[in-house]
Amino acid sequence: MILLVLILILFFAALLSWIVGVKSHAGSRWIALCSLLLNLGIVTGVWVNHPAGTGRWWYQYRVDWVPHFGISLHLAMDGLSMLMLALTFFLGALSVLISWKEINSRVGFFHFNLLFVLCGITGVFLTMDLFLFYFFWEMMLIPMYFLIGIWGHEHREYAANKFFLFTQAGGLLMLLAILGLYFVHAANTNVYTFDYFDLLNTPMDPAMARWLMLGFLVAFLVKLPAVPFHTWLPDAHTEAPTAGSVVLAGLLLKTGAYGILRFVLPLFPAAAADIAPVAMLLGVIGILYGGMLAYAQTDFKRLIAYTSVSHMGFVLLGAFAFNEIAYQGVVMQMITHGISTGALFIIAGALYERIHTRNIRQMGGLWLRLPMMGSAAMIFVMASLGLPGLGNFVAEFLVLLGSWQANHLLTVLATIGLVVATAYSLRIMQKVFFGPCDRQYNMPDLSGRELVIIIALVIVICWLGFHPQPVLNTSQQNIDYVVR
Amino acid sequence: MFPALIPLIPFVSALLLMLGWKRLSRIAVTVIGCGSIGLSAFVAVLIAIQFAAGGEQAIVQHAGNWVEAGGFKTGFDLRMDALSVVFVGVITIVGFLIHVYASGYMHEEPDYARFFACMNLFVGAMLTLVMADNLLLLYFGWEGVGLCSYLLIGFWYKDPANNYAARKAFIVTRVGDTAMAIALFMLFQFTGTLRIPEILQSSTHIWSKGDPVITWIALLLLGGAVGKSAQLPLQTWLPDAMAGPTPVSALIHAATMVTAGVYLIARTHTLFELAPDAQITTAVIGAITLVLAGFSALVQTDIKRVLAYSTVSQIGYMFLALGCGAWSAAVFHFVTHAFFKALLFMAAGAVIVALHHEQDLFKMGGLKKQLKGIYWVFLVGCASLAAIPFVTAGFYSKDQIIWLSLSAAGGHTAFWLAALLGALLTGMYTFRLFFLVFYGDLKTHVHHRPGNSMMIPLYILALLSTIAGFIELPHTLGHVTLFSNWLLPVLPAVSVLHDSVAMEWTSQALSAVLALSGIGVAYAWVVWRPKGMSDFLEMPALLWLRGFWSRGWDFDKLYNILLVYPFVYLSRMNKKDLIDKLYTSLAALMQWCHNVLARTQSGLLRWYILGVVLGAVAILSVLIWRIYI
Amino acid sequence: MNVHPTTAGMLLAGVLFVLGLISILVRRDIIFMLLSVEVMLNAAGLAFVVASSHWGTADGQVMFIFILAMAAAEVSVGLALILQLYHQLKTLDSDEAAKMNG
Amino acid sequence: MIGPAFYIAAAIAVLATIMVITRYNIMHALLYLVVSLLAVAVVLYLYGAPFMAALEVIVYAGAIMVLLIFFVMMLNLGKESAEQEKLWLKPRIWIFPSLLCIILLGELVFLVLQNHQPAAEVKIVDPRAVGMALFGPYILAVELAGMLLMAGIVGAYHLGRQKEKTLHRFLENNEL
Repeated sequence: MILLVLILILFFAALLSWIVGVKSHAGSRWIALCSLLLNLGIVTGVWVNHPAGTGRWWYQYRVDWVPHFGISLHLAMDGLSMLMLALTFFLGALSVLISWKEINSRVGFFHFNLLFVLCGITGVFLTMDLFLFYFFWEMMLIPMYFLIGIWGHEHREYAANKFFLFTQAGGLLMLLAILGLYFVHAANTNVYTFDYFDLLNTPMDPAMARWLMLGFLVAFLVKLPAVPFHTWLPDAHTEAPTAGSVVLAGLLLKTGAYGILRFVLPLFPAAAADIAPVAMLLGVIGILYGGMLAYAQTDFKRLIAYTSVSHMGFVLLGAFAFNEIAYQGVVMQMITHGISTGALFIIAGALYERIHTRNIRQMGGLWLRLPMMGSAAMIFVMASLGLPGLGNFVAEFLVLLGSWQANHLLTVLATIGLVVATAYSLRIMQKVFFGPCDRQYNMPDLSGRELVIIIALVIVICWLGFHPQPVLNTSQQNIDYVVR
Repeated sequence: MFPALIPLIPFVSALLLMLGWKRLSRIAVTVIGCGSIGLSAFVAVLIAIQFAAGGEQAIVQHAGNWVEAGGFKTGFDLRMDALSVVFVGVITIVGFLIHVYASGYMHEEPDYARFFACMNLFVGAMLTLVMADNLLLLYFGWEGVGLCSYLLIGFWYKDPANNYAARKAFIVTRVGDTAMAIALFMLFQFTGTLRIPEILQSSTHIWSKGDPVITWIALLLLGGAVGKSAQLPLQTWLPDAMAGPTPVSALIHAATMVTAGVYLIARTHTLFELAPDAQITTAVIGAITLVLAGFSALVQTDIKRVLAYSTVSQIGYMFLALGCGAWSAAVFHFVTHAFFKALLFMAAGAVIVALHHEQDLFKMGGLKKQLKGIYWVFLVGCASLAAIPFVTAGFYSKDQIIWLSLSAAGGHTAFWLAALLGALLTGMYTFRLFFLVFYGDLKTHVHHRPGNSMMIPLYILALLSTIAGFIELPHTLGHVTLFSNWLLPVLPAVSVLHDSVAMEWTSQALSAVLALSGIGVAYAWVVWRPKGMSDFLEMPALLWLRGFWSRGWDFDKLYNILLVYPFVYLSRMNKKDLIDKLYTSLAALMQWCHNVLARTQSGLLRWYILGVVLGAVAILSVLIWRIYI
Repeated sequence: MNVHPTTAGMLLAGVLFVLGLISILVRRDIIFMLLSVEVMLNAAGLAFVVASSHWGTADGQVMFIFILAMAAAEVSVGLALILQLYHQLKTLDSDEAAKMNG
Repeated sequence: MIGPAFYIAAAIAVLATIMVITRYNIMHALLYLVVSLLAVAVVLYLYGAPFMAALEVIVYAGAIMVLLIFFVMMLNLGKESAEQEKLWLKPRIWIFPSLLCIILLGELVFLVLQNHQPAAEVKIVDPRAVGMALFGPYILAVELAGMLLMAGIVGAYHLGRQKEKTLHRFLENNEL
């Protein structure tokens, strides 16, 4: 029941903030913030006192929806979902905070969309019914389209359309695969059901399994995104408002990774194992190619966007390495990437508010004026290049350590990706905060609100870097299951 | 006493300085910055005494778990054994002196707190590195050192050149780190752990001598070491790293960072012993680097770059010793080198400050009278670097290496000759520098004399540079083996093949003579006959060679052409993302199709009917074709 | 000549239909086009009646009646449209009414 | 039963239709069309559908054609439009569509000639049977036809009136 409450809180808060937003902007903001904080509180509470000894699934909630077709409202939470939800509500609350001053038009509708995206993401992370999964999967799409298309930068419509077309195309393939699985299962067992647990271990012919698996995989690869399906990402990330970028990079991409861990690997273990070298290769190409593209960019947000391509390559690499260390790394990478890239987008947004450009060629020497922002940027840049002591290092190291057991050559190439990461990450510092300062800027350093956001992020990333064990333990059970 | 305190104190102080960068006064910053390292040194000494008295193999402290996932387990485990004690001692003590010096050197710097925060972080990271009980924690320190070098080399961030140097240092060392990371993966794959003692213990059971796997591992570890220690082929970052403030250079060169590679190899010496090929590679790299860097040092015009190349060269000696299996000799040279190199850098810094940030050697000169105190400490440092016999620490440590490069089990005549050539070159470039600075005509006016905070550390280091040598004396001269005995529990004694006193004497005499003749050449070159020498040096062939050496044998150019330019070019070319073109051209194709089809919607009724008729004709034709023909 | 009556009737219907089709394709005057449509409808009706007599059932003739009804409705609405068009565009040229081109 | 009556009627129908489609003057064309329709009525009669023949004469040749003729007279299209037609009907314009239609005709003829049954009498279907069918199985279609006619009346009334000169919104004169 608590799981349904999580979704409903966001749903009603979304409607409420829209209605209230007509009269009062601040009211709309406070409603959004409070609902997210409430959810974050609930999830943290669940984390701390989840019922012990219930096995892998902490909570389950199941009500028939359309029993005739085997569709049910089936929600369940395990460690992986819990971690993803905590990340969702944390970043969600931060993205409300970060839009406090940035968004001034149609505030109510903005928060409606934001909460609706988060509601969809929450659903994706919780649902255990494939029909419902597809429902939520599409549900996060449209408000995101509005977020980019209405509150974005100059080329927002192009970016929004591109984002929509790519993810929708992937989603349709997934729908086909879901229906295929549904009928294959029915043909073999005479039970028509969309339920995840029933569909596990569906006996099927290997060729069929491969096609269905590819349907799911392509949808998740588009979302992840992996080369060559990544090209929607830089446009969408660049053009979206800061909160949109944070949600996109921090959460939407994670739904792809989550999908691979939750659906592709358990539903089609044999087919996934067959395709593993290709998938790992795509991951490695993503790491290197994304890094190279990031190095060349002059648009701050676009640069960060491409680093996401590079980082998500590690997720793909680890997910198909088929061992526990790599999976732990993948889960860590999902969380730490959300934090570090989200933070970089927040910094980019804060800079944009001050100097009204995203072109890093026009920046330089900003440390002089913005030492606090510079220090924060330094921390997250170091996180993105994988400095030990920050969360991303643990993640990347575990992924590489695990994938080494699976494939030596690809791991070596991925490790070289760390050098590329160094090159592009330092370029950020170099071009933005260091170097000569041509113009006389007169601008304030981080405001109190921004400071709160940044400090929260810094604390989390350091905590993950020095004491990742709670996270690793939480995802442990789920991973045991996937590995088996 | 907890060993964890030693790195923790600098870290905490760095954090304090970062948080309080606006509020803390200058004095508070100095106290926290220097005091923390002093406190750390004090704790280190206490623990060393406790360790020496306890007689255990090592003091290990488990300061918490770090990562535990699927059979992989590491914690924050700190280890104090004989080797760590030596390194920790040098790092904290020399680091403390450098900090004290820096408080004087940097006292006009507006970003004073940031400077000390980074310096403390640097020391803390280095201490973590040398005290780590597992390789992951070592890697933590290893990367932390890289980060701090980046922050400090680029400390004066407004100058793009500094940033370039900082970036270069970070990226080049990261290349080595990558190799080391892969070595870590391999070690974990085969031993199932990253704890150093366990790895060293199990390695002899797992691998036989010369096994290709262990050779790969050792070579990859060497790759990491080469990156951090600025050896061939990753030496290019160090000379550029002179862009940072001088105390930073001193810290990088003497106490931290560049010696990390030496430490790593010494720490994992068991693995290298199992992989003779890798060990020979180490020695060859050391030998080549020490000669190449020696030549480069000979022709530099920047005072700090001469010292930078000399560091590369001296670390080459250490690598040579490691490669020959003379583990303790390498560590011994590290210790003496730390003292005299810190001394030289800080003295050079004092000179630079005195001449109002003038670094060009040819604009110096005649400072002997002007800067009396510095003259003397500089002389001590130079003498030690050039290994003037009997009275300097450098002589004893370097001489040991030269002798062992011939006589040790891994030694070879070629190594010995290279080491001797290096000795000659060292004498030449060291004293060329010395004479250029202190003799001849006064060219730049002295406007600022270093204060006590800068001079006292110099005196202490001068003293150390002299007496530190007496803890380890060769057979021929007293035979004191305090140092190698101390290290014996960790590092095995060197196995000497040609144990002949006469040959050892010959070697020592030869090296001493070469060092002295190097000084003689330098004297002739700079002081005695500057005119004649410069005529000789202006010959076109030599001019080119000098340029070539002074550019560090054009390694920068080579790497730029081979790696940097292609990467940058490719990424610039591909800025718009080729794959995106695929999708946009698909969209363009659709657009084109739309345009073509839209033209058929002409609005002319008759055209539509014509279309219907055409369709009917076509369908009927197909029907007739299929059914009747 | 021994031609099957159905064949002959169908041939006549086909010829009339194609003549109407030619007319509708070549004419620009919209009243002529309407006229041609009538010719074609008539031909189609003829074909139905022929078929009806071939099978000896009433269905074809029923269809003829429907065609007739439809033709009547079409002509009335079509003429009204033409009238409207003539008032708007002052011409009966069907190509002038090409506003809906893409 | 194919006899001279059929051939004569068919020839008149075809010739009259050819005259219809080649006239420049709309009124002449309409009159020829009436002739054509009457000829077709004869053919219908010959094919055993006297009721249909009657309907053809009354409704088609009578009502519909008369409607058209009155309409043309109302528009008062004189010589100019005939001249205009002459201008428009150039061989360049009609040659290709005509060829295409003749191909279509060829195909139709080919298909029709596939019927190789020996000649037989036409079967007569009396109006009674038609009536039974119409109000038996086709009653729904009859209702629909009624509605269609109703819609035609309403539509014609609505479209045909022109009290004020307002453009229909689809025909507004601004460029799309």
